[in-house]
Amino acid sequence: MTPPDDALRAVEATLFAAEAPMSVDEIVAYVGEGLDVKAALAALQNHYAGRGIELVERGKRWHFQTAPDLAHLLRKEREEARKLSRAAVETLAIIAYHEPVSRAEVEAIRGVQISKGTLDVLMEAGWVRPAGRREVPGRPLIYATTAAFLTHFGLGSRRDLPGIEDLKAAGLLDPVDFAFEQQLELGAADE
Amino acid sequence: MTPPDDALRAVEATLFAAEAPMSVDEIVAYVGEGLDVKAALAALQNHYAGRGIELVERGKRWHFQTAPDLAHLLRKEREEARKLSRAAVETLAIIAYHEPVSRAEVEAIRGVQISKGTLDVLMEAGWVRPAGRREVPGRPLIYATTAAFLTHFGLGSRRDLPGIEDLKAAGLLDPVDFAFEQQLELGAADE
Amino acid sequence: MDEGDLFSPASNEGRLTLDLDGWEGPLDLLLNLARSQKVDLARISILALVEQYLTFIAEAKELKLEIAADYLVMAAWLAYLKSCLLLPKDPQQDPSPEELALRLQLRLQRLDAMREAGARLMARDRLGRDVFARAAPEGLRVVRKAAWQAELYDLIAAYGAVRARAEPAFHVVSRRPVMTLDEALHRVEQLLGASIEWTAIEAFLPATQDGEYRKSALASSFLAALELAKQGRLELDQKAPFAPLFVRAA
Repeated sequence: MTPPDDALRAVEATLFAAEAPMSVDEIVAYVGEGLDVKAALAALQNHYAGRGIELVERGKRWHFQTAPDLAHLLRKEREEARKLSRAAVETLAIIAYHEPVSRAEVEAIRGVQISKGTLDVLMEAGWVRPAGRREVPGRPLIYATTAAFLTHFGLGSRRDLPGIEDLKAAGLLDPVDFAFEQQLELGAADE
Repeated sequence: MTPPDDALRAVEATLFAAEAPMSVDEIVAYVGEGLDVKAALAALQNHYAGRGIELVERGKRWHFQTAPDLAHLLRKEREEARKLSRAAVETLAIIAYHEPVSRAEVEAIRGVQISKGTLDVLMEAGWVRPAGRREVPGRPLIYATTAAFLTHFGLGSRRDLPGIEDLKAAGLLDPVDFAFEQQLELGAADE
Repeated sequence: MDEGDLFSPASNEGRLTLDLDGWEGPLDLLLNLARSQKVDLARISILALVEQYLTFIAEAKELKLEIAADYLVMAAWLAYLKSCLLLPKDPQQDPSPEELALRLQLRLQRLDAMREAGARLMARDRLGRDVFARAAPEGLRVVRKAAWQAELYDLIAAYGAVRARAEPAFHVVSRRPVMTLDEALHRVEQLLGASIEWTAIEAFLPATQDGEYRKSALASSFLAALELAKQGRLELDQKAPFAPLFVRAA
């Protein structure tokens, strides 16, 4: 093994000392312009593969974390994070898979109104944020997920959402009206 | 390189996620009795030698830390443009025109006391330096401008500073009031 | 993970416990009933589902449970749908009962998809629960350094200001040419002795090019004329406001 180069050591130390995941630009701001940070990140990710710690990229930001298969060792005596309500879990899933979505759109899928606290809980957790307004009558606020959401759930990007490709292919992320028209057309074609 | 064994991975992850340095017994409590923690610690210490992170033992407790030689990377200096206060500009001007001068002399010329911070700011900016002591009772410190001062203000030397007559001609000798100026004009006409 | 564990809080041997508090609205209840058919949601029997729902609500009523209005609205709608589906087809009906059933099915599929997605999301290796970041990172610091700004102009202007402050200040009131009241009295008295005819007051003013001095002389002469009139030594005459003012010796 060749000794680690300066860029690798610098990036390793910086990410190790960081209190939050860092983008490449943020890392450069610390280690300096002269070093190839991207190459160092790739080399580090490779180096840590299979170890007790791993280097991961979540939403274009990098951080070290413990290997997932060691969860059983580390979970001991750590208090389980407060459990999300079913409404909150569903609302989060709908926002993540459909983003950006308005509250009315979430409610249309769930068939019930969102209670006051549900979105608050998700925003307080830092997983959901308002993402502007939809340019339709009433200009409703729309919501999207955050980088912290990707980090928490171990997703490199929204493309890594479990099953999102299958859901898309099955048309299950399309609105009911759209799917309905599709089905009618299919039915008409069959006849 | 052989793949890291279970003990090594477990100890690595445990120490990484720890909130404080851990003794061998504390590590064992996490990773379990069956693993050779001491051997794992030795192997890890060896593995991390020379990297951006190192494993250190202090008072029989183990923890990871960033390599000391990289400490300088972990603080980023950010320059913020700040305007000098009026008191600082005046003080700097007096030092430049009269150097070397003591603080008491600056105050005598300004007609106002200067705070300790004013000279500090000028020295922090690199424009003023202590230039020995005046050989009079009390041996006060005297100040002069620096080469950086000349560079910043685009001056070849202190002789390039405009003289009193130049200032007057440029209208920079702020008239105290209208009558005073008229008096000067009248006086000049009388001669 | 068995989906049944996650999402059928009430299914037990195919029977549903009547706990309406556990449901998040009629669609939620319908979805759980649909899942009890144990077939793909795309192939469920809507008619059977309607039957299940109506039975559930009927049982709840029997037990005198309080049923929220939206469950009853859904029950009424489903009863209507059921009758439409059972009656002979009416080609004029728009939307057709089949279309209504399809819409319901699409909605159930979508809710089901999101419910499953949520479960899979929650089951991931989550930071702080399954994987851990450093608990005590050293932290990165930003040291703010001031880059002091000043221009040469600021410097010399400041010096100019300091020097100007240090100069002794003279306060001089500039001399303005005026004719005092005494002077005017003297002039008018003298000139009046020479003329007994009405004379415009301007005739008493000294010849001058200085507008300011003329104004002062006029004002003082007017005051002198008033004073002399008061003493009975002079008469004043003016035909109209702002008309020329005439004087003569009394």
